[in-house]
Amino acid sequence: QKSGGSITVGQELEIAGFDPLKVGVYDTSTFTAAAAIFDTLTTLDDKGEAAPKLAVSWTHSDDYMTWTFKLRQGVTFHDGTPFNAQAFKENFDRQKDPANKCRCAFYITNVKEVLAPDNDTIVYKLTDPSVNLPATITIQSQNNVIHSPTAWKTKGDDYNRNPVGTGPYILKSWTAGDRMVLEKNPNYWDKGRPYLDRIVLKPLPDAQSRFASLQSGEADIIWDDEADADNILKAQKDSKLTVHTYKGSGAQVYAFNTKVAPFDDVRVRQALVMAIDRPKMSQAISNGLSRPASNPYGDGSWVKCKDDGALPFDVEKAKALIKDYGKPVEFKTLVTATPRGRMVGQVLQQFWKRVGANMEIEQVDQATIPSRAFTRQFQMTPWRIVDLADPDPQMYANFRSGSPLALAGFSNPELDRLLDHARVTADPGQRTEDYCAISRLINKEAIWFWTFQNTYYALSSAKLKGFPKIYNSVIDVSMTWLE
Amino acid sequence: MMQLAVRAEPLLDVDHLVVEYGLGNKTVHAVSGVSLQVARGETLGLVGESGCGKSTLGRAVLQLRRAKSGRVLFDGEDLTAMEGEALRKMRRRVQLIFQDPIASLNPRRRIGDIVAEPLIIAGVKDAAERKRRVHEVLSAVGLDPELVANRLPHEFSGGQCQRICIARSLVLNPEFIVCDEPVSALDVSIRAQILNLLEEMKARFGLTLLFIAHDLAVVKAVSDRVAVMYLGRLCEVGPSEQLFAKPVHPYTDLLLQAIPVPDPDVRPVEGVAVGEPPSPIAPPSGCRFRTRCPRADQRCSAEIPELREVAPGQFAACHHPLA
Amino acid sequence: MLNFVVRRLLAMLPVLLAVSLLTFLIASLLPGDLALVILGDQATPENVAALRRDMGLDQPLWWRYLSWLGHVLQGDLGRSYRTGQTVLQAVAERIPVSLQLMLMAEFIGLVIGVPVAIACAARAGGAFDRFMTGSAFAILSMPSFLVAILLIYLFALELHWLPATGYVPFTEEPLNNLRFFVLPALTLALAEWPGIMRVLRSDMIATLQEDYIALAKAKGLKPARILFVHALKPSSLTLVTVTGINIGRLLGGTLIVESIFALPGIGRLLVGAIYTRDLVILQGVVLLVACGFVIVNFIVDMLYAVLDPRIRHGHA
Amino acid sequence: MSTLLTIADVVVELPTPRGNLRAVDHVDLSLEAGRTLGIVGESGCGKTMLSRAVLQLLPKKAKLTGRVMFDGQDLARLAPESLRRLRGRDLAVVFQDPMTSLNPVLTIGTQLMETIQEHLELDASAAMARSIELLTAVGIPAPEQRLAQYPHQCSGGMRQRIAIAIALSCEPKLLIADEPTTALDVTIQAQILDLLAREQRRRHMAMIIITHDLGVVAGRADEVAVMYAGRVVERAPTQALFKRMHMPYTEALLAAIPKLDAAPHTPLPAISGRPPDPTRPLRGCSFAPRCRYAAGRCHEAKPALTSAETPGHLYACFHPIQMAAGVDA
Amino acid sequence: MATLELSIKDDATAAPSRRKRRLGLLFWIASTWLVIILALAILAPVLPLQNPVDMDMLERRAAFSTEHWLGTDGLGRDELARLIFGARASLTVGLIAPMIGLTIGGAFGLLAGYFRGRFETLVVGSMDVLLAFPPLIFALAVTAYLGQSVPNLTLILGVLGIPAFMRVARAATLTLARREFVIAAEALGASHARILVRELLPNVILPLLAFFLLGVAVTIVVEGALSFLGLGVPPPMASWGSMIGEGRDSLDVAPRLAFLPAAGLFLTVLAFNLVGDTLRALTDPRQGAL
Ligand SMILES: Nc1ncnc2c1ncn2[C@@H]1O[C@H](COP(=O)(O)OP(=O)(O)OP(=O)(O)O)[C@@H](O)[C@H]1O
Ligand SMILES: Nc1ncnc2c1ncn2[C@@H]1O[C@H](COP(=O)(O)OP(=O)(O)OP(=O)(O)O)[C@@H](O)[C@H]1O
Ligand SMILES: [Mg+2]
Ligand SMILES: [Mg+2]
Repeated sequence: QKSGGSITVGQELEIAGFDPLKVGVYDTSTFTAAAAIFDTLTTLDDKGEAAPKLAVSWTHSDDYMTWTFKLRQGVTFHDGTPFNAQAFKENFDRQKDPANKCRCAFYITNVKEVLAPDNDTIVYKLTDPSVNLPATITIQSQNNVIHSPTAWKTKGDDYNRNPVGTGPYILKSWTAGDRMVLEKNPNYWDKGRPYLDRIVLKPLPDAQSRFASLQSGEADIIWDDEADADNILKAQKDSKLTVHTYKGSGAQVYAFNTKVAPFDDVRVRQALVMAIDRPKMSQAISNGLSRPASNPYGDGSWVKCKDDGALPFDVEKAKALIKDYGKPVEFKTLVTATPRGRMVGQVLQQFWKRVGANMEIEQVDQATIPSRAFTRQFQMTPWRIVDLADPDPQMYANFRSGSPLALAGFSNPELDRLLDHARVTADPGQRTEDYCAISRLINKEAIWFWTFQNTYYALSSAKLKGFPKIYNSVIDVSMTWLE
Repeated sequence: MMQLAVRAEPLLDVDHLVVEYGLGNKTVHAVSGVSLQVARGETLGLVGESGCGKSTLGRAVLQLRRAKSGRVLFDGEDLTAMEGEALRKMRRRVQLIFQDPIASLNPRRRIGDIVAEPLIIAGVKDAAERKRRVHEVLSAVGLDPELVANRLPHEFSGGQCQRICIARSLVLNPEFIVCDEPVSALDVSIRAQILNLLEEMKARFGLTLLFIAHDLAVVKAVSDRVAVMYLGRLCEVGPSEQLFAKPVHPYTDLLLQAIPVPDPDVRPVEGVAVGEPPSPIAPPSGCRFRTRCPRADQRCSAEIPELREVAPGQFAACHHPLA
Repeated sequence: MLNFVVRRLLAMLPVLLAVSLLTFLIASLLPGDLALVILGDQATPENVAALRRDMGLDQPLWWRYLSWLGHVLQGDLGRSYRTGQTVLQAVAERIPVSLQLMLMAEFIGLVIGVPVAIACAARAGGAFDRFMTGSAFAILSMPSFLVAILLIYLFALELHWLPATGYVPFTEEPLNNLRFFVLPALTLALAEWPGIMRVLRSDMIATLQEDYIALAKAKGLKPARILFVHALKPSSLTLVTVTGINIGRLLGGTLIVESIFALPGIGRLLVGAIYTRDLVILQGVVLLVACGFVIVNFIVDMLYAVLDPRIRHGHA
Repeated sequence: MSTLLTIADVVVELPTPRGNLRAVDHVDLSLEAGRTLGIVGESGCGKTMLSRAVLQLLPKKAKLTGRVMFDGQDLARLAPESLRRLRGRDLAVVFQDPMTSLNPVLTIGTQLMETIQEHLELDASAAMARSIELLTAVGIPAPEQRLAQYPHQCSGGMRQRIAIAIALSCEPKLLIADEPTTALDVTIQAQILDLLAREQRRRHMAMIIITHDLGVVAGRADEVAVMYAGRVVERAPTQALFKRMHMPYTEALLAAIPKLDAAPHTPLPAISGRPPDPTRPLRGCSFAPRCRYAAGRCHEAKPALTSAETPGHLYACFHPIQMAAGVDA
Repeated sequence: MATLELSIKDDATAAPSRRKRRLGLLFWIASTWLVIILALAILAPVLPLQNPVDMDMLERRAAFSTEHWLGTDGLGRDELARLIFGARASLTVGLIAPMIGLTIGGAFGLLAGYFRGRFETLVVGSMDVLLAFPPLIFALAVTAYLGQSVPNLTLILGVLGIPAFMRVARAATLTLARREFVIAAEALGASHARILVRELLPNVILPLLAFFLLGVAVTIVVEGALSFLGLGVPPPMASWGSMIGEGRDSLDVAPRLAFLPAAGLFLTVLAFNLVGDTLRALTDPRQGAL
């Protein structure tokens, strides 16, 4: 570990801000900044187990409905405000307060309230049991990072772009759309850390020029994804560069709207799923980098199924199903208006054309997809199951009947039962059982399907060391150093 | 209203015509109270320096430029009061020929169409009839209809284009033609051809002409009477021979002296012409010619001279007429 | 002259008003209910209705427009719901970049286009003229997103002369700032100069036929003086118009170049605002950009007067 | 007196889409210092091309053969730089249209002073003083104010005076005035012609006046050359020419001009037809198709310039007119 | 009658013979290229080409071969077929969009230049509004609202081109409307409509057409830029612009994927303008005159 120096991080997106009341949810670029400016209660260690951060220890009730965390003492926010249970509670209440109408509140619906019985203890009261809470709150998201209450109160509207946390770096300056400069926090509670004096975050929206910036040394580490496979392969061959990958859990997925034709017929859904040759598709879109997915959990998850019920790739069977259906299969798929979205869309279109289904690509901007999805104005929409430590939050939201996120509009008592059961069960073996059964059911009904597992990429200069695993899809550079 | 020398009932009677142009916030006094009459069958020549308002007067007669005040009586009817269809009907009887023959023909239309255009506008539906008329006038102006009709204007010389323009103006059998400097843009040799042609057409079709030019010799060659214009006003009107032989207005005299004579024995008189015409935006008070007039005095700047009969049929607007 | 200026300024008001109305209409026609976008996954019909009421989205369109206009007239362009920035702050942050990019691009475009045009016009139809006309088309056929990456490959990765991406404010590091702007400005300029060259060349050719050029030659003036003093000025009216329109267009930002070179300009701000349905920013910025355009137009008119004394003295 | 300008066997050809156009066809002329030559002819007969040939200002694609000796140098073979030094200083020109021959965007002062400074190596204030002097000489009131004005602020006559001032600015040896008054009114025309004549006498320069109006040259030129279809068809001292024309074309040209002393409505003896297409030269005399004396030989061969009995009188005709001029008109 | 000897016959010699102007080799090469490209674009569906959207996912960016003459693109589609079908899309948009600008902008420019006054102020003002509005925002908003399709794209590009055509038409009309042949028509009592259609239009249309040709080039390139932003022709349809955009990602691996369509674009644009210049010179009445 060497102290000093400065790095530049090339990000994909522009950061809108940090105040959850304003921005609602953080995106991947914001995660990176948040990981440096803020701390969370817990973090994930090398093995993917929850480890202390601002919380030093924790216990839970038997029913997993109550979790108690002991907080680290002597920690202050960058503005000098002391970090304590009261501060944490204020953070939580602010998000939860219905008057604030925070989009972020959706992700904490399972938390009834947070109590602060004394200065260094907080208690989570949950509505449903959660066996893995300390791991699920490690992601540096809008809900989990802890802001200085004084700061948001005094700064008002300006707080969004002047965040104050307890993290290893302090926001020094920020030019909209350009650079965010983070300076080392000299009073960081973890003595000796961080190592770098300065981190500069820059949005570099274009993948080609982002990679060029890495090559030319303007950036030390950049965000990347499989769509940029050519550059990833190039970086692998380049001794001056390092490719960081992390095989996360979750997958890239698609939801059928089973309420509208032709997807109200299971034969059509099955046929379309069976028509997809994932290895070939991976070859086409990412030079084989993408890992085919057959269930929503992925190799990175602790849920490992012997039988996930995946439908086989079978063109003939698919054709037969379509033929059996009798009517022409024509539909539209929402696709993000990005090179990657277009490419994937065209490949799927190609597979489906081969089995006699006509898909039309409807390009929409990123912001439109959620609102189209929530209002069910789609026939087929792409979605994403992100890499979280526990499958429950996303599985429950995506598949439980009545959930606003149950995009397929499919309701099945058995599925509901399994979902309810899995979330209150503590035994990992039993939960695996449940989740595999859920996977089999979804695969059989083909209400959603999965294309590829999540793999996260960051490309850096070989001199950059100490880069951790890309847990939760967060590129966390806060503890790196330069050699 | 003073009656000018008109032998018969005038076909055209221009009465105190005033035409102005707006130029930003300034006003160009192009024609300031001009009265003249043209008798049926007569050619009235109108001369004057560039910018004195000759074209403006011509266009105002045809209502292409609406007058600010004054009247234009054509065959007893007031054109200035006419609108729309009535005016359009009247336009068949009054035609216009321009200075630049090439510019007055649409470069992208065939001669046959150009000459037939007035007939179409006048509502002659019968194509054969139109063709007959076109052939007739084209032959009349000395062009071979067969050869000409299918060509474009640029294939013709200036003189030929002017013939075509004349043909176009004749095709509706008009009674009156305003010729706005029809020969100024033409060569000496061609000029004579066109002047002769106009004379011939006049006789043949019984036309009445208002002939505008800046060349006194040209005007004299074709006009029965001549009107001399200076800066929006008339200076002198009279029968051609009389006016040229005995000019009364100092400006007419100046014009006559300034003409170069093609005879080396006549030494040009040096220093006759003085100064340049003032701007029509701010014309001089009183007599407009006074700034260049050797005879000007106090009275000329105070009082606008009226046209007075100085000799039988000859009128001049001058406080100090010659002789 | 003052009269002229005032009249021109007054004539711009309706344009601005129409732009504001158009922006407002377009913004409200965009699919994706703002309330839904803000509430996201949390949207329940009640929530949405409440938020719509709070934001005044349930009011009729004309009412919303008038109230927005009322605020604008009082100098309040509003605040982004997402970043909390006011429109003026957002624009103040971005406009220096777009302005600089635009100025440098036009400058380089003119520096390439004008001499080439003059050289071509001086020997119209000659080898150089034909070659440059052809090259102009070749460059015109290369979209800026291709040119940009080629320039990056050449100047940043191969030659290491210039940085590939990035930006520092001029006030902080003037020299570095210029280095950052060279490639993006060049990318834009390469797309600009063929147009500049074409209009100036044809106007120059026309001017060089004029009698007064023949007279200038007959006066024994040096060829350079004839081209640059006698011919260039009267030929540059169309050029000024074209440059004005280009500048107006570039004021609205050039999303592609800004994205590729990671410049924080107006283009990215605007498109970001559209994608996140940040209508306050969208409307405000479009209105300000339109003001910029109108001002540029005004300057163009003034330049006409400077270039051509006939216009200055009202002899149109 | 010495010969200042000799034009020997000059041919100017212009390539056009319709074929080679011979604008000037084997022209020989000469002019002595301080004398005035008038060149007369119809539009398109090559007057301007001939003057441009002297100035070496022909269109780029034009081809010039023959010699143009000016002050002992062959202009056609002079290096561009020496030519440039010569133009404006020894060789000046006034164009036809004062509206277009002054640069609309430069002040009158600039346009005057640049010539003076280019050739006389005067400093700005001296050049300015000389400009004012020149403007006064050509009869422009309040010259100091005029210097700061633009051409459009002056009337046509004024502009032509300024153009003349520019031409006179370096005391040229030869002034070529290409239809200097065609675009002007009669009264202004008289003024300008007077001005030119006065300045010529005063500065003792040679002058070529190009015009299509025989009236203009009659009183002001020492010698007249009549051009037709690119050729000089008659050339004589002015007096001699008007006394006795040999070439039917010259006569017809004179006759076609309306006379002030003729009665109204007298038919004019017009020349029929129009000049031949210069891209399709005729084998015989170019005027033959329009000539009333033309006979067989005229259509077969081109008549050469031959001397008449009066000294210095040359004409190109097989059937010269025998009677005295004027009788016919 | 002595003066009326002139008949056209003795002038026949002087009249220009029917044009036999040489068009030049370049003109012929250019028109041949255009004919070929247009024919290919029109006939693309019936030509023995491979399907431009069929992917051979294991044969990505294949080199030239007898099966794929120009190799395959990033998704294993036949490059030749895509180039030809791309020509179809690019030329459709590239020709129709400027036509919209030409008709609407041309009509407004003509009317504004002829009638002047309030109407002109209104038209010029509206065009300023259109120019002042950032074009990309316009494109984004319209696609978001109307959806993404070739007709909508054409509409957007067409509307964006209107101000330029309006300017050209208006400038030409302003000078023409003062010409004497227009006054002559007026003096004959021709109606406004007649003057506009018969006298002005034939003269205004030529500068408009010349500008149209430049418009074709610009439109094709702009369509590419919009494709790059996801606003161009909807995939899997190919257009030259979108192909350049896709090829850009693999510039160092397979540069031809970007440069082949760019070359096609360049040659076509150049050919259009060469032909246009020649045709303009041919139909210019002044050229033939003495
Ligand atoms: N459309 C116009 N707008 C403003 N002023 C004009 C317009 N037309 C003519 N004028 C001005 O009106 C005055 C008279 O012009 P007009 O054309 O009638 O003169 P003219 O005697 O025909 O001259 P010319 O001999 O040059 O044809 C001139 O000063 C001229 O500048
Ligand atoms: N730039 C040119 N290109 C081709 N032909 C030309 C050019 N300039 C003039 N001509 C032709 O050359 C011939 C001689 O023209 P020139 O200008 O010398 O005639 P001009 O006697 O001066 O006529 P004008 O009295 O009209 O000025 C004409 O036939 C003319 O059409
Ligand atoms: Mg006139
Ligand atoms: Mg000439």
